[in-house]
Amino acid sequence: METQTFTQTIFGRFIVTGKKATRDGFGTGLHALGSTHLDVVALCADLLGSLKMNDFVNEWPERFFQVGISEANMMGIAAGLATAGKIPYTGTFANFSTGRVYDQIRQSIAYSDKNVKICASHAGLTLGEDGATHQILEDIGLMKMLPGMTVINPCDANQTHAATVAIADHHGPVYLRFGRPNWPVFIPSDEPFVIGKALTIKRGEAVSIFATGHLVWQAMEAVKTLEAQGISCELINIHTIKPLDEAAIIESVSRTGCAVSCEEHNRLGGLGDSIAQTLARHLPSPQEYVAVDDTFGESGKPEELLVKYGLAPQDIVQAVHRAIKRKG
Amino acid sequence: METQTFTQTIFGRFIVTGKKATRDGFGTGLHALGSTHLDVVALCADLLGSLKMNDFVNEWPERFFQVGISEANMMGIAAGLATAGKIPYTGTFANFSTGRVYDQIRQSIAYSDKNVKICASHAGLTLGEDGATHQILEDIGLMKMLPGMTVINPCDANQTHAATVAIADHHGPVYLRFGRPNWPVFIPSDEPFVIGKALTIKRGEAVSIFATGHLVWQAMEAVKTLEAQGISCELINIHTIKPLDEAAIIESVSRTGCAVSCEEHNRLGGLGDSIAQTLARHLPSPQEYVAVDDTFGESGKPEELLVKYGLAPQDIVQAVHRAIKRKG
Amino acid sequence: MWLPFCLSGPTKIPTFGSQRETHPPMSQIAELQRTASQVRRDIVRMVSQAQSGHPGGSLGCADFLTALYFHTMDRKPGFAMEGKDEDMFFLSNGHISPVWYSVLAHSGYFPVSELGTFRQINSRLQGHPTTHEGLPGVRVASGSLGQGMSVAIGAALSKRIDGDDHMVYCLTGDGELQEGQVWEAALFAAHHQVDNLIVTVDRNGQQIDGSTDHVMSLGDLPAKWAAFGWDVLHMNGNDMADVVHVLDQAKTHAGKGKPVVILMKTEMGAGVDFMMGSHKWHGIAPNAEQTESALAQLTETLGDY
Amino acid sequence: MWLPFCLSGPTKIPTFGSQRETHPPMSQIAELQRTASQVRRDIVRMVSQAQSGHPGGSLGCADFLTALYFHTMDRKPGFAMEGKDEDMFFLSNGHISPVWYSVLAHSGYFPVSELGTFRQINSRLQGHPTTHEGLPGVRVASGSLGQGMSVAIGAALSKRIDGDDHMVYCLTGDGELQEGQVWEAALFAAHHQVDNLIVTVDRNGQQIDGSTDHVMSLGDLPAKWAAFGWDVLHMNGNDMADVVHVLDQAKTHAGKGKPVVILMKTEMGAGVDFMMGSHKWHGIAPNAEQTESALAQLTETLGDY
Ligand SMILES: Cc1ncc(C[n+]2csc(CCOP(=O)(O)OP(=O)(O)O)c2C)c(N)n1
Ligand SMILES: Cc1ncc(C[n+]2csc(CCOP(=O)(O)OP(=O)(O)O)c2C)c(N)n1
Ligand SMILES: [Mg+2]
Ligand SMILES: [Mg+2]
Repeated sequence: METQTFTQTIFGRFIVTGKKATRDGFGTGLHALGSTHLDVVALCADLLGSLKMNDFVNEWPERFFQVGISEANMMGIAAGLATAGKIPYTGTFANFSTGRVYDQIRQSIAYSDKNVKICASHAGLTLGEDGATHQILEDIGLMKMLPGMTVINPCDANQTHAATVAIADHHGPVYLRFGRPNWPVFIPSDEPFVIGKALTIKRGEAVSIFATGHLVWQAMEAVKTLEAQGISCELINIHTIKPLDEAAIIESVSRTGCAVSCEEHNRLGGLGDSIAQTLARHLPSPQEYVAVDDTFGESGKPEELLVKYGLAPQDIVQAVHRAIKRKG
Repeated sequence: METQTFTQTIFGRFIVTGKKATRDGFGTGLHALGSTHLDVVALCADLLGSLKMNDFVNEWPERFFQVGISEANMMGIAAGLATAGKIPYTGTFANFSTGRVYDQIRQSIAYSDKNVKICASHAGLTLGEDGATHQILEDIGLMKMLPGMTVINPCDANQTHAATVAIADHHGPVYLRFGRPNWPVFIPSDEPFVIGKALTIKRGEAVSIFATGHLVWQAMEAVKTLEAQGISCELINIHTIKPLDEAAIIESVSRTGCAVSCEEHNRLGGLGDSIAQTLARHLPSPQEYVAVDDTFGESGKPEELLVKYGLAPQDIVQAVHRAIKRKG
Repeated sequence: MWLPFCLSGPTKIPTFGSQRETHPPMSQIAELQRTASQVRRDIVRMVSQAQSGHPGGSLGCADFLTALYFHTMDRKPGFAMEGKDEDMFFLSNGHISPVWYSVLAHSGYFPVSELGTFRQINSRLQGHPTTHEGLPGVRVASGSLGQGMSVAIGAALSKRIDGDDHMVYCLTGDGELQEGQVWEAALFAAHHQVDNLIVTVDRNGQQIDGSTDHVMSLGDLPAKWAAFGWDVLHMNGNDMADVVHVLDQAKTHAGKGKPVVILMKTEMGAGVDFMMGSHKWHGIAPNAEQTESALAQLTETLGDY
Repeated sequence: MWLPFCLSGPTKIPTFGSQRETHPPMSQIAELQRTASQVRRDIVRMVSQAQSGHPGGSLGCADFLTALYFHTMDRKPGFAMEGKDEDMFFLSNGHISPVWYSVLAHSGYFPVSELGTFRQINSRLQGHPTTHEGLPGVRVASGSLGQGMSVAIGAALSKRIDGDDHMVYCLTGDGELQEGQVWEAALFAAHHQVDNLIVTVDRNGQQIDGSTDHVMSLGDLPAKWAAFGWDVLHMNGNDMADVVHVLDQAKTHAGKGKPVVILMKTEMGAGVDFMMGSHKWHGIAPNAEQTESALAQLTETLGDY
């Protein structure tokens, strides 16, 4: 209740309307595409329920291909379907969507410029109890290094739905990353999703907070605390890590003078490093990282893990204090 | 001749003694280990000659395993050998040592803390004519994102030999990256290889040039030009990208005020980004990247490709000018 | 009574020939069954307590892992990562960690009480087995499917180099066989005559999205392994007498130049009536009522943790 | 005369049954042979000029690719990436790009003169085939082995959805079959009855480090494919009459619920005496003298580029 009221006041049109998993947004988005985009086909590697692909599969069984537990093969088949003009959406966990099949994506999809949408659930720590073998924290880095790949990590179910739909009309390979747990929904369902265009959640003066995925919500919670402390925060949702909205980042930091990056990812190779590169090349500024500190995750409940691995609102609050302190 | 004299004068003990491929240094290093480290075993995925592993294989055939064209399996077998106390060195091209087998390395080697040495030849553009499917420019980024992985990219045959030997006594997974073409040799053969300790090639005041792998030589050529222009350059060889010698980087940039990173790698995710992160967190400073500008490579001669993709000495010279110009 | 499991193609009745061993005494079988019953209780209680995990495959493999650790394997006291001069086991289908953890605990690798920490934060009993937290008994992480056989081969090669004539065992799922790396490993083991390796396939015919036949048929599985150069045995994995017998048998097939695979027919969820007969209990936890019902079917024999 | 190639296990003589077609007229065979001779010259000249590339496998597959493009495939004029209403071909063993480039050029996809740019900077004829530079005829990049069959399956599925009854062809190396992804694809194609797909394996018995038997034996290869549910045909890939015949035959095996594989026996380096009989010429370029000697053995039939 309190959160909602506060959010309403401070974050303009970004109002919490409930809780839903980002993967649910993928499921509804894919289902919506079924009737509007007849060339959309779907593939899954024995994880239909986890990926929430059932509605699509049930309605268009002839446009769905079950590949079993063979992710490499799935990526190749998707490339072949795309060659022949289809728009394949592949579905499996983030780990098996990226690290397991990096070379297949690299050669058969990215280098071959195939119109494949690699849709990845259970990214990051918040998949919870399955533990580190499944909690990939490197997938953003893996995919952003591929020339021509678009990398998207939406922040809630509505944004995931919108992104799922939007990428169908973008020609080229896309990596779409989402997660497992229920999570606050606060992006209006009619908010347009523009690939590569950062979404400002809130304007502010003292610091630029750049957050992606589940960490946008964590940042909103942090901003609530910080604003109560009298610190004016700018919060920008970098839903598209590649192509990066460098202009938005530079414009914001040129006003605030410091940056905090927030991501459910290894500190190395993710959004933080993309921002650090942008700033190093154009506007050197103090930057603090809120990210997993180059360790593997572990089993536990999502909220417990976010606390233990330094991705809680309180960690963002502290990072903001450090960043501001470091300003010239 | 001129180069050598100049090098002798300016770069102290770093004197060009000839040309040799870095993979040759790997071959001789592995062979040397054969008699000193009886637990060292070798594996190869149908690329013995390219990896220069023949001397080891001929002398210790019972400590060598040919796995054919099945790199994923090779990584798993190496993990099993390491479990039982062996020190496995795997050999294949850089692409098939990393992207092809990322998930296998991640789970069976890195997360399992196995003492496997992943040795990768034909990294980067300089493999030449085989073209982009083989020219991986993301392998440093791939491997550095794995917690616990040591990532090494030596600059010449002598340093590669020394690194190959040194990693046998380091417990834990290592990624050792080297290349195909003949390349100037300038590291003294008795120079100790210290994992994680940056090697200063030359002291200077106006700019800190951080280079890894083949690009160290390109940077030496650039420094020759720059010094002739009256610009005092510091050149540091970052042979170990992880763990990164952050202290050396910060100390250097704190004196020079700007950085140029040089690597045969995508601009995204490599050494440059590791340096950008270090500076962003500790000492925000102008940094210029000499790296492949987020594109795939292509077929051609190594030197032609280095020019076309912006990795020539002249590119470093220009980057240094830009960096210096951006200083406060 | 058991039947060799063979989805299509000719039914092969395994013939054991002259090396056939006599069955172990019934008392030993009964003892193993008692242990397996406790292991099944542990599985149900762990998954129920964590409200996450994979009971189906775990229950199906309870008899096999019990027999392997309490009857078949030559193990040394304590735990040494390198496994020298003892048999070694690798679990490739890491999601059935509950059954392995219970068997490991009852085998003395760590306190049985630690089973209560399964899948909780700061536990050594991770959702999928790992060496990362130092749990004794585990030699490599698994969970991402298809990797364990390769690792087991590496360990087996190491034993060969060292002149250690102990065996290496490995368990994989059947859905897991859809991963290509398994067939890379199969090719390698045959080519390099890795004959100190016994791989068991949990042939429960189920995976996450349905039956293996429905999701991605394995077709004539015995023919596949035979064509890849392996010595193929069959086992009813939920008949303790047969498990013990075929494991004994398999050892006599070792050392003959061919890797050995046991196609082990099991029932997913074996021992808990409502968990059997489908893929549904691959990876969900029972609620309180279901837990009670399940435990009512499983005798407590060694004391609950 | 040709013999089915079978390294171990029982020799299967393929029987063609009632659908056996009559052989094409000798004049057509001779015409194809003339083309293949020019293709071989092109291969030698391209690799020699670039001083890098893979002549061995290219020469071995010259007859097959010539027959495929000039006899078997139903191709439309021009080049459309999507390949609707025509047969499609995917080269999985991308290192034998020279033979494909030559056949593509002579088939009219791009000027024959462009062969002279092979492996040079700014060329569309990359060391390994790619779509990246827009070379007509190529639909996916290859070079990293083991991926092409999956891509071909995707194209075949697409044709099925679209009701397009054209065929999809794919060529792979035999060493390439050591990659697990190939067997993932094999399992999939059988399960999904992808029967508009004809895969040919270049069974030259060689790879980089030696013979496939030496490096990583493929064992009883026909048995492997059969156990994976494929319809297995055999071909002598260096006998043009047999190539044409078996390709015709293979089409009649399509549409029957099973994917079709042709195990094509070839000689690495076929057509150039000193390049035959070993793995040595897998991936090295001949020097000037060797080039001259090679070209002396290959009649110029369509004019050198
Ligand atoms: C590489 C990989 N892909 C997908 C998964 C997700 N996953 C976990 S268990 C499972 C099904 C495994 O089937 P099977 O091996 O038959 O085990 P069972 O369900 O019988 O226990 C899948 C797809 C995984 N863990 N690893
Ligand atoms: C994934 C992968 N691993 C390794 C290589 C290096 N490589 C190129 S060709 C080749 C041998 C291929 O053998 P085969 O398929 O029999 O082709 P042939 O030598 O007969 O032409 C190897 C190992 C590669 N290109 N891709
Ligand atoms: Mg199963
Ligand atoms: Mg071959």
